[in-house]
Amino acid sequence: MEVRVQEADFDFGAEIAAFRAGKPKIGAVASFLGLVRDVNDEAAVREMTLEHYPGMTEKALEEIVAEAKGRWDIFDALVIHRVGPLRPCDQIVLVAVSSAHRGEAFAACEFIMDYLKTRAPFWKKEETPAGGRWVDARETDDKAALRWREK
Amino acid sequence: MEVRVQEADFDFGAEIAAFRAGKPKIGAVASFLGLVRDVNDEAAVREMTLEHYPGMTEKALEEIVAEAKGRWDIFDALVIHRVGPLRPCDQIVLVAVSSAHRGEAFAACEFIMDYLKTRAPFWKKEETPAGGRWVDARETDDKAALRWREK
Amino acid sequence: MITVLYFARLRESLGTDREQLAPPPGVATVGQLADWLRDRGGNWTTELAADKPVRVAVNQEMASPDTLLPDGAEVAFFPPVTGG
Amino acid sequence: MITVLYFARLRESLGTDREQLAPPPGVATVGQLADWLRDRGGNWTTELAADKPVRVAVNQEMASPDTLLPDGAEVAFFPPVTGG
Repeated sequence: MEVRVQEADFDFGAEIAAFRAGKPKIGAVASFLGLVRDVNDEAAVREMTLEHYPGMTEKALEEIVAEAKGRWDIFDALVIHRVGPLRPCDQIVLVAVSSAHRGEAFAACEFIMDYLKTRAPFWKKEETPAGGRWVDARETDDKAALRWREK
Repeated sequence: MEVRVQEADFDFGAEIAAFRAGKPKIGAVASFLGLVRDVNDEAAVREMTLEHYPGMTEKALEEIVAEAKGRWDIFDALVIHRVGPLRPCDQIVLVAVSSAHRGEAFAACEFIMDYLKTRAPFWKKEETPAGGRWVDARETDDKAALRWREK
Repeated sequence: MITVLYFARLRESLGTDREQLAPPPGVATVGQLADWLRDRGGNWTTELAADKPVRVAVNQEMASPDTLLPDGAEVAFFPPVTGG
Repeated sequence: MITVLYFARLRESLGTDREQLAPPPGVATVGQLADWLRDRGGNWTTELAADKPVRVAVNQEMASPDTLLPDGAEVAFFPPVTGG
Protein backbone atom coordinates (compact mmCIF):
# COMPACT_ATOMS: atom_id res chain seq x y z
CA MET A 1 0.00 0.00 0.00
CA GLU A 2 1.18 3.47 -0.78
CA VAL A 3 0.08 6.89 0.47
CA ARG A 4 1.45 10.13 -0.95
CA VAL A 5 0.71 13.75 -0.08
CA GLN A 6 2.31 16.13 -2.54
CA GLU A 7 2.09 19.53 -4.21
CA ALA A 8 3.01 18.11 -7.61
CA ASP A 9 0.42 16.89 -10.06
CA PHE A 10 0.28 13.17 -10.88
CA ASP A 11 -0.30 11.17 -14.06
CA PHE A 12 -3.50 9.22 -13.38
CA GLY A 13 -2.99 6.71 -16.19
CA ALA A 14 0.68 6.09 -15.37
CA GLU A 15 -0.14 5.64 -11.68
CA ILE A 16 -2.84 3.04 -12.40
CA ALA A 17 -0.59 1.27 -14.91
CA ALA A 18 2.26 1.01 -12.38
CA PHE A 19 -0.17 0.03 -9.61
CA ARG A 20 -1.27 -3.12 -11.44
CA ALA A 21 1.78 -3.89 -13.60
CA GLY A 22 2.97 -7.51 -13.54
CA LYS A 23 0.26 -8.70 -11.14
CA PRO A 24 -1.84 -11.27 -13.01
CA LYS A 25 -3.93 -12.10 -9.93
CA ILE A 26 -5.64 -8.71 -10.22
CA GLY A 27 -9.02 -8.93 -11.93
CA ALA A 28 -10.40 -5.57 -10.84
CA VAL A 29 -9.13 -2.05 -10.26
CA ALA A 30 -11.65 0.45 -8.91
CA SER A 31 -10.45 4.02 -8.85
CA PHE A 32 -11.58 7.48 -7.96
CA LEU A 33 -10.30 10.79 -9.24
CA GLY A 34 -11.35 13.97 -7.43
CA LEU A 35 -11.14 17.23 -9.37
CA VAL A 36 -11.44 20.96 -8.63
CA ARG A 37 -14.85 22.26 -9.76
CA ASP A 38 -15.23 25.84 -10.95
CA VAL A 39 -18.42 26.20 -8.96
CA ASN A 40 -19.06 25.22 -5.36
CA ASP A 41 -22.15 26.26 -3.44
CA GLU A 42 -23.12 28.69 -6.20
CA ALA A 43 -19.90 30.70 -6.05
CA ALA A 44 -17.42 30.79 -8.92
CA VAL A 45 -14.16 29.26 -7.77
CA ARG A 46 -11.04 30.65 -9.46
CA GLU A 47 -8.49 28.93 -7.29
CA MET A 48 -8.31 26.93 -4.12
CA THR A 49 -5.60 26.11 -1.65
CA LEU A 50 -5.38 22.82 0.18
CA GLU A 51 -3.77 22.94 3.59
CA HIS A 52 -2.85 19.81 5.53
CA TYR A 53 -1.29 18.66 8.79
CA PRO A 54 2.06 17.16 7.75
CA GLY A 55 2.68 13.88 9.51
CA MET A 56 -0.82 13.35 10.82
CA THR A 57 -2.27 13.40 7.29
CA GLU A 58 -0.07 10.55 6.06
CA LYS A 59 -0.73 8.64 9.28
CA ALA A 60 -4.50 9.07 8.97
CA LEU A 61 -4.46 7.95 5.34
CA GLU A 62 -2.38 4.89 6.20
CA GLU A 63 -4.81 3.98 8.98
CA ILE A 64 -7.78 4.33 6.62
CA VAL A 65 -6.12 2.09 4.01
CA ALA A 66 -5.19 -0.46 6.68
CA GLU A 67 -8.79 -0.51 7.87
CA ALA A 68 -10.01 -1.11 4.30
CA LYS A 69 -7.55 -3.99 3.96
CA GLY A 70 -8.89 -5.51 7.15
CA ARG A 71 -12.48 -5.29 5.99
CA TRP A 72 -12.22 -6.46 2.38
CA ASP A 73 -10.29 -9.09 0.49
CA ILE A 74 -8.23 -6.67 -1.58
CA PHE A 75 -4.66 -6.85 -2.86
CA ASP A 76 -3.50 -3.28 -2.64
CA ALA A 77 -4.50 0.36 -2.40
CA LEU A 78 -2.95 3.61 -3.57
CA VAL A 79 -3.83 7.09 -2.31
CA ILE A 80 -2.34 10.28 -3.75
CA HIS A 81 -3.61 13.61 -2.39
CA ARG A 82 -2.39 17.00 -3.50
CA VAL A 83 -1.92 20.10 -1.33
CA GLY A 84 -1.17 23.73 -2.15
CA PRO A 85 -2.76 25.95 -4.80
CA LEU A 86 -5.12 24.28 -7.30
CA ARG A 87 -7.34 25.54 -10.12
CA PRO A 88 -10.55 24.24 -11.74
CA CYS A 89 -10.03 20.93 -13.60
CA ASP A 90 -6.90 20.21 -11.53
CA GLN A 91 -6.59 16.77 -9.98
CA ILE A 92 -6.96 16.71 -6.18
CA VAL A 93 -7.02 13.09 -5.15
CA LEU A 94 -6.59 9.61 -6.58
CA VAL A 95 -7.69 6.45 -4.78
CA ALA A 96 -7.19 3.07 -6.46
CA VAL A 97 -7.90 -0.42 -5.09
CA SER A 98 -7.04 -3.76 -6.70
CA SER A 99 -8.68 -7.13 -6.00
CA ALA A 100 -9.59 -10.40 -7.67
CA HIS A 101 -13.28 -9.47 -8.07
CA ARG A 102 -14.96 -6.13 -8.51
CA GLY A 103 -17.24 -5.99 -5.46
CA GLU A 104 -14.38 -5.74 -2.98
CA ALA A 105 -12.49 -3.14 -5.04
CA PHE A 106 -15.55 -0.89 -5.38
CA ALA A 107 -16.46 -1.10 -1.71
CA ALA A 108 -12.93 -0.49 -0.43
CA CYS A 109 -12.35 2.41 -2.82
CA GLU A 110 -15.55 4.17 -1.77
CA PHE A 111 -14.84 3.44 1.89
CA ILE A 112 -11.37 5.01 1.63
CA MET A 113 -12.81 8.13 -0.01
CA ASP A 114 -15.61 8.46 2.55
CA TYR A 115 -13.20 8.11 5.46
CA LEU A 116 -10.62 10.37 3.86
CA LYS A 117 -13.29 13.07 3.60
CA THR A 118 -14.05 12.96 7.30
CA ARG A 119 -10.82 11.78 8.96
CA ALA A 120 -7.79 13.00 7.01
CA PRO A 121 -6.66 16.49 8.07
CA PHE A 122 -7.00 18.51 4.86
CA TRP A 123 -8.71 21.89 4.58
CA LYS A 124 -9.84 23.69 1.44
CA LYS A 125 -9.86 27.45 1.03
CA GLU A 126 -11.55 28.74 -2.10
CA GLU A 127 -10.87 32.03 -3.87
CA THR A 128 -14.08 33.47 -5.30
CA PRO A 129 -14.93 36.94 -6.70
CA ALA A 130 -16.22 37.72 -3.19
CA GLY A 131 -12.87 36.80 -1.59
CA GLY A 132 -11.31 33.79 0.09
CA ARG A 133 -13.45 31.44 2.16
CA TRP A 134 -12.78 28.23 4.04
CA VAL A 135 -14.97 25.40 2.81
CA ASP A 136 -17.35 24.08 5.46
CA ALA A 137 -17.51 20.36 6.13
CA ARG A 138 -20.48 18.77 4.39
CA GLU A 139 -23.08 16.97 6.43
CA THR A 140 -23.45 14.48 3.56
CA ASP A 141 -19.81 13.51 4.04
CA ASP A 142 -20.46 12.63 7.68
CA LYS A 143 -23.43 10.55 6.62
CA ALA A 144 -21.43 8.82 3.90
CA ALA A 145 -18.76 7.84 6.43
CA LEU A 146 -21.28 6.75 9.06
CA ARG A 147 -23.01 4.20 6.86
CA TRP A 148 -19.89 1.98 6.89
CA ARG A 149 -20.36 1.46 10.62
CA GLU A 150 -23.49 -0.58 10.04
CA LYS A 151 -21.75 -3.16 7.86
CA MET B 1 -22.26 8.92 -23.37
CA GLU B 2 -20.08 6.61 -25.36
CA VAL B 3 -20.05 2.83 -25.72
CA ARG B 4 -17.35 0.98 -27.64
CA VAL B 5 -16.86 -2.73 -28.31
CA GLN B 6 -13.50 -3.41 -29.92
CA GLU B 7 -10.70 -5.94 -30.36
CA ALA B 8 -8.02 -3.28 -29.93
CA ASP B 9 -6.53 -2.43 -26.56
CA PHE B 10 -7.22 1.01 -25.08
CA ASP B 11 -5.13 3.53 -23.14
CA PHE B 12 -6.88 3.78 -19.76
CA GLY B 13 -5.20 7.05 -18.75
CA ALA B 14 -5.76 8.73 -22.13
CA GLU B 15 -9.41 7.66 -22.13
CA ILE B 16 -10.05 9.11 -18.68
CA ALA B 17 -8.16 12.29 -19.57
CA ALA B 18 -10.25 12.81 -22.71
CA PHE B 19 -13.44 11.87 -20.85
CA ARG B 20 -13.10 14.76 -18.40
CA ALA B 21 -11.06 17.28 -20.43
CA GLY B 22 -12.35 20.85 -20.38
CA LYS B 23 -15.33 20.11 -18.13
CA PRO B 24 -14.84 22.12 -14.93
CA LYS B 25 -18.23 21.09 -13.52
CA ILE B 26 -16.86 17.58 -12.94
CA GLY B 27 -15.78 17.02 -9.34
CA ALA B 28 -15.65 13.22 -9.40
CA VAL B 29 -14.69 10.47 -11.82
CA ALA B 30 -15.28 6.90 -10.62
CA SER B 31 -13.82 4.25 -12.87
CA PHE B 32 -13.44 0.52 -13.12
CA LEU B 33 -10.86 -1.46 -15.01
CA GLY B 34 -11.42 -5.20 -15.50
CA LEU B 35 -8.37 -7.35 -16.25
CA VAL B 36 -7.67 -10.93 -17.31
CA ARG B 37 -6.54 -13.01 -14.33
CA ASP B 38 -4.11 -15.89 -14.79
CA VAL B 39 -6.17 -18.05 -12.46
CA ASN B 40 -9.92 -18.58 -12.47
CA ASP B 41 -11.65 -21.27 -10.42
CA GLU B 42 -8.30 -22.88 -9.60
CA ALA B 43 -7.29 -23.45 -13.23
CA ALA B 44 -4.33 -21.69 -14.84
CA VAL B 45 -5.60 -19.47 -17.63
CA ARG B 46 -3.15 -18.98 -20.52
CA GLU B 47 -5.50 -17.18 -22.84
CA MET B 48 -9.15 -16.37 -23.15
CA THR B 49 -11.42 -15.40 -26.01
CA LEU B 50 -14.33 -13.03 -25.61
CA GLU B 51 -17.23 -13.59 -27.97
CA HIS B 52 -20.10 -11.12 -28.31
CA TYR B 53 -23.34 -10.54 -30.19
CA PRO B 54 -22.57 -7.64 -32.53
CA GLY B 55 -25.35 -5.09 -32.53
CA MET B 56 -27.16 -6.37 -29.47
CA THR B 57 -24.10 -5.86 -27.28
CA GLU B 58 -23.81 -2.17 -28.10
CA LYS B 59 -27.57 -1.75 -27.70
CA ALA B 60 -27.55 -3.47 -24.30
CA LEU B 61 -24.64 -1.34 -23.08
CA GLU B 62 -26.36 1.85 -24.25
CA GLU B 63 -29.54 0.84 -22.43
CA ILE B 64 -27.58 0.15 -19.23
CA VAL B 65 -25.87 3.54 -19.40
CA ALA B 66 -29.18 5.28 -20.13
CA GLU B 67 -30.71 3.57 -17.09
CA ALA B 68 -27.80 4.75 -14.92
CA LYS B 69 -28.30 8.30 -16.18
CA GLY B 70 -31.96 8.09 -15.26
CA ARG B 71 -31.20 6.89 -11.77
CA TRP B 72 -28.34 9.15 -10.73
CA ASP B 73 -27.38 12.76 -11.20
CA ILE B 74 -24.31 12.11 -13.34
CA PHE B 75 -22.80 14.03 -16.24
CA ASP B 76 -21.50 11.29 -18.48
CA ALA B 77 -20.44 7.66 -18.76
CA LEU B 78 -17.95 5.80 -20.91
CA VAL B 79 -17.88 2.04 -21.51
CA ILE B 80 -15.17 0.27 -23.52
CA HIS B 81 -15.28 -3.51 -23.73
CA ARG B 82 -12.83 -5.65 -25.65
CA VAL B 83 -13.58 -8.86 -27.57
CA GLY B 84 -11.37 -11.48 -29.20
CA PRO B 85 -8.27 -13.18 -27.78
CA LEU B 86 -6.88 -11.84 -24.49
CA ARG B 87 -4.09 -12.89 -22.15
CA PRO B 88 -3.46 -12.49 -18.40
CA CYS B 89 -2.96 -8.82 -17.39
CA ASP B 90 -4.77 -7.64 -20.53
CA GLN B 91 -7.46 -5.02 -20.13
CA ILE B 92 -11.02 -6.30 -20.70
CA VAL B 93 -13.35 -3.49 -19.75
CA LEU B 94 -13.32 0.14 -18.70
CA VAL B 95 -16.30 1.91 -17.16
CA ALA B 96 -16.00 5.56 -16.13
CA VAL B 97 -18.65 7.90 -14.73
CA SER B 98 -18.37 11.64 -14.06
CA SER B 99 -20.48 13.72 -11.70
CA ALA B 100 -20.32 16.73 -9.43
CA HIS B 101 -20.03 14.65 -6.24
CA ARG B 102 -18.54 11.23 -5.64
CA GLY B 103 -21.54 9.28 -4.34
CA GLU B 104 -23.40 9.39 -7.66
CA ALA B 105 -20.30 8.50 -9.69
CA PHE B 106 -19.47 5.48 -7.51
CA ALA B 107 -23.03 4.15 -7.52
CA ALA B 108 -23.56 4.59 -11.26
CA CYS B 109 -20.18 3.03 -12.10
CA GLU B 110 -20.85 -0.06 -9.98
CA PHE B 111 -24.42 -0.31 -11.32
CA ILE B 112 -23.17 -0.25 -14.92
CA MET B 113 -20.63 -3.01 -14.18
CA ASP B 114 -23.19 -5.16 -12.34
CA TYR B 115 -25.72 -4.86 -15.15
CA LEU B 116 -23.07 -5.33 -17.83
CA LYS B 117 -22.11 -8.62 -16.16
CA THR B 118 -25.64 -9.98 -16.35
CA ARG B 119 -27.24 -8.26 -19.36
CA ALA B 120 -24.64 -7.54 -22.03
CA PRO B 121 -24.13 -10.48 -24.41
CA PHE B 122 -20.46 -11.36 -23.94
CA TRP B 123 -19.11 -14.87 -23.34
CA LYS B 124 -15.66 -15.87 -22.10
CA LYS B 125 -13.87 -19.02 -23.17
CA GLU B 126 -10.70 -19.79 -21.25
CA GLU B 127 -7.74 -21.83 -22.48
CA THR B 128 -6.24 -23.86 -19.63
CA PRO B 129 -3.74 -26.75 -19.61
CA ALA B 130 -6.81 -29.04 -19.52
CA GLY B 131 -8.22 -27.47 -22.69
CA GLY B 132 -10.76 -24.78 -23.58
CA ARG B 133 -13.80 -24.19 -21.39
CA TRP B 134 -16.67 -21.75 -21.46
CA VAL B 135 -16.87 -19.74 -18.27
CA ASP B 136 -20.08 -20.32 -16.32
CA ALA B 137 -22.13 -17.35 -15.18
CA ARG B 138 -21.50 -16.55 -11.53
CA GLU B 139 -24.34 -16.61 -9.07
CA THR B 140 -22.70 -13.68 -7.27
CA ASP B 141 -23.10 -11.60 -10.43
CA ASP B 142 -26.85 -12.22 -10.45
CA LYS B 143 -27.01 -11.22 -6.80
CA ALA B 144 -24.97 -8.10 -7.45
CA ALA B 145 -27.35 -7.04 -10.22
CA LEU B 146 -30.46 -7.87 -8.21
CA ARG B 147 -29.62 -5.63 -5.28
CA TRP B 148 -30.14 -2.52 -7.45
CA ARG B 149 -33.81 -3.42 -7.80
CA GLU B 150 -34.42 -2.67 -4.15
CA LYS B 151 -33.21 0.91 -4.43
CA MET C 1 -38.80 -16.72 -42.44
CA ILE C 2 -36.75 -16.04 -39.36
CA THR C 3 -33.00 -15.89 -38.73
CA VAL C 4 -31.73 -17.93 -35.80
CA LEU C 5 -28.33 -17.21 -34.24
CA TYR C 6 -26.32 -19.31 -31.76
CA PHE C 7 -23.52 -18.05 -29.56
CA ALA C 8 -20.72 -19.42 -27.40
CA ARG C 9 -21.22 -22.97 -26.07
CA LEU C 10 -24.41 -23.42 -28.13
CA ARG C 11 -22.71 -22.33 -31.34
CA GLU C 12 -19.92 -24.86 -30.76
CA SER C 13 -22.14 -27.71 -29.63
CA LEU C 14 -24.71 -27.25 -32.42
CA GLY C 15 -22.03 -26.71 -35.05
CA THR C 16 -23.65 -23.62 -36.53
CA ASP C 17 -23.80 -19.92 -35.79
CA ARG C 18 -26.74 -18.92 -38.00
CA GLU C 19 -29.56 -20.42 -40.02
CA GLN C 20 -32.62 -19.23 -41.96
CA LEU C 21 -35.75 -21.10 -40.96
CA ALA C 22 -39.38 -21.18 -41.97
CA PRO C 23 -41.08 -22.62 -38.89
CA PRO C 24 -44.36 -24.46 -39.47
CA PRO C 25 -47.70 -22.99 -38.40
CA GLY C 26 -48.05 -23.45 -34.67
CA VAL C 27 -44.53 -22.12 -33.95
CA ALA C 28 -45.44 -18.59 -32.98
CA THR C 29 -43.46 -18.01 -29.78
CA VAL C 30 -39.92 -18.40 -28.48
CA GLY C 31 -40.98 -21.41 -26.42
CA GLN C 32 -42.60 -23.12 -29.40
CA LEU C 33 -39.51 -22.45 -31.51
CA ALA C 34 -37.30 -24.05 -28.86
CA ASP C 35 -39.64 -27.08 -28.70
CA TRP C 36 -39.51 -27.43 -32.47
CA LEU C 37 -35.68 -27.19 -32.60
CA ARG C 38 -35.38 -29.66 -29.72
CA ASP C 39 -37.27 -32.21 -31.83
CA ARG C 40 -34.25 -32.34 -34.15
CA GLY C 41 -32.68 -34.71 -31.62
CA GLY C 42 -29.01 -35.14 -30.64
CA ASN C 43 -27.33 -32.00 -29.31
CA TRP C 44 -30.42 -29.98 -30.14
CA THR C 45 -32.33 -31.97 -27.56
CA THR C 46 -29.68 -31.72 -24.86
CA GLU C 47 -28.60 -28.11 -25.41
CA LEU C 48 -32.16 -26.77 -25.53
CA ALA C 49 -33.47 -29.02 -22.74
CA ALA C 50 -35.86 -27.24 -20.41
CA ASP C 51 -33.44 -27.46 -17.48
CA LYS C 52 -30.56 -25.81 -19.39
CA PRO C 53 -30.05 -22.12 -18.62
CA VAL C 54 -30.48 -20.96 -22.22
CA ARG C 55 -31.26 -17.29 -22.87
CA VAL C 56 -33.13 -16.05 -25.93
CA ALA C 57 -33.22 -12.62 -27.58
CA VAL C 58 -35.72 -11.58 -30.25
CA ASN C 59 -34.62 -8.70 -32.45
CA GLN C 60 -31.78 -8.06 -29.98
CA GLU C 61 -34.02 -7.66 -26.93
CA MET C 62 -34.11 -10.26 -24.17
CA ALA C 63 -37.15 -12.50 -24.61
CA SER C 64 -39.12 -15.05 -22.59
CA PRO C 65 -40.81 -18.30 -23.73
CA ASP C 66 -44.06 -16.52 -24.55
CA THR C 67 -42.47 -13.75 -26.61
CA LEU C 68 -44.03 -13.73 -30.08
CA LEU C 69 -41.87 -14.17 -33.19
CA PRO C 70 -42.54 -11.42 -35.73
CA ASP C 71 -42.02 -12.33 -39.38
CA GLY C 72 -38.39 -11.76 -40.32
CA ALA C 73 -37.33 -11.87 -36.65
CA GLU C 74 -33.72 -12.33 -35.59
CA VAL C 75 -33.81 -14.89 -32.77
CA ALA C 76 -30.65 -15.64 -30.79
CA PHE C 77 -30.02 -18.56 -28.41
CA PHE C 78 -27.11 -18.29 -26.00
CA PRO C 79 -25.88 -19.22 -22.50
CA PRO C 80 -26.05 -16.78 -19.56
CA VAL C 81 -23.63 -13.95 -20.28
CA THR C 82 -20.14 -13.81 -18.76
CA GLY C 83 -18.54 -10.55 -19.93
CA GLY C 84 -16.69 -7.89 -17.98
CA MET D 1 5.82 21.95 27.92
CA ILE D 2 3.49 21.19 25.07
CA THR D 3 3.41 22.30 21.44
CA VAL D 4 0.09 23.66 20.19
CA LEU D 5 -0.67 23.84 16.46
CA TYR D 6 -3.51 25.65 14.67
CA PHE D 7 -4.73 24.93 11.16
CA ALA D 8 -6.92 26.50 8.49
CA ARG D 9 -9.54 28.98 9.72
CA LEU D 10 -8.19 28.81 13.30
CA ARG D 11 -4.64 29.52 12.18
CA GLU D 12 -5.80 32.61 10.29
CA SER D 13 -8.17 33.87 12.93
CA LEU D 14 -5.74 33.38 15.83
CA GLY D 15 -2.81 34.74 13.85
CA THR D 16 -0.46 31.90 14.76
CA ASP D 17 0.26 28.39 13.52
CA ARG D 18 2.29 27.12 16.45
CA GLU D 19 3.26 27.96 20.01
CA GLN D 20 5.13 26.38 22.91
CA LEU D 21 3.13 26.49 26.13
CA ALA D 22 3.62 25.51 29.74
CA PRO D 23 0.03 25.11 30.98
CA PRO D 24 -0.52 25.67 34.71
CA PRO D 25 -1.32 22.78 37.05
CA GLY D 26 -4.97 21.90 36.58
CA VAL D 27 -4.68 21.85 32.78
CA ALA D 28 -4.35 18.11 32.27
CA THR D 29 -6.84 17.39 29.50
CA VAL D 30 -7.76 18.67 26.06
CA GLY D 31 -10.93 20.23 27.45
CA GLN D 32 -9.03 22.02 30.20
CA LEU D 33 -6.47 23.29 27.68
CA ALA D 34 -9.27 24.69 25.50
CA ASP D 35 -10.83 26.40 28.56
CA TRP D 36 -7.48 27.93 29.47
CA LEU D 37 -6.84 29.20 25.93
CA ARG D 38 -10.38 30.57 25.72
CA ASP D 39 -9.63 32.73 28.75
CA ARG D 40 -7.19 34.72 26.60
CA GLY D 41 -10.23 36.58 25.26
CA GLY D 42 -10.87 38.04 21.79
CA ASN D 43 -10.69 35.55 18.95
CA TRP D 44 -9.54 32.86 21.37
CA THR D 45 -12.88 33.08 23.12
CA THR D 46 -14.95 33.02 19.92
CA GLU D 47 -12.94 30.45 17.95
CA LEU D 48 -12.74 27.99 20.84
CA ALA D 49 -16.31 28.58 22.04
CA ALA D 50 -18.05 25.38 23.11
CA ASP D 51 -20.55 25.58 20.24
CA LYS D 52 -17.82 25.81 17.56
CA PRO D 53 -17.08 22.57 15.72
CA VAL D 54 -13.40 22.53 16.64
CA ARG D 55 -11.49 19.24 16.38
CA VAL D 56 -8.42 18.38 18.44
CA ALA D 57 -5.61 15.90 17.87
CA VAL D 58 -3.06 14.87 20.49
CA ASN D 59 0.17 13.49 19.10
CA GLN D 60 -1.52 13.24 15.70
CA GLU D 61 -4.42 11.09 16.88
CA MET D 62 -7.95 12.46 17.11
CA ALA D 63 -8.76 13.38 20.71
CA SER D 64 -11.80 14.23 22.83
CA PRO D 65 -12.21 16.77 25.66
CA ASP D 66 -11.15 14.23 28.30
CA THR D 67 -8.02 13.06 26.47
CA LEU D 68 -4.99 13.52 28.75
CA LEU D 69 -2.07 15.70 27.67
CA PRO D 70 1.25 13.84 28.05
CA ASP D 71 4.31 15.95 28.74
CA GLY D 72 5.79 17.13 25.47
CA ALA D 73 2.52 16.49 23.63
CA GLU D 74 1.79 17.94 20.21
CA VAL D 75 -1.77 19.27 20.40
CA ALA D 76 -3.52 20.50 17.25
CA PHE D 77 -6.73 22.54 17.00
CA PHE D 78 -8.52 22.66 13.65
CA PRO D 79 -11.94 22.85 11.95
CA PRO D 80 -13.72 19.74 10.60
CA VAL D 81 -11.71 18.43 7.67
CA THR D 82 -12.65 19.15 4.06
CA GLY D 83 -10.16 17.31 1.88
CA GLY D 84 -10.68 15.11 -1.12
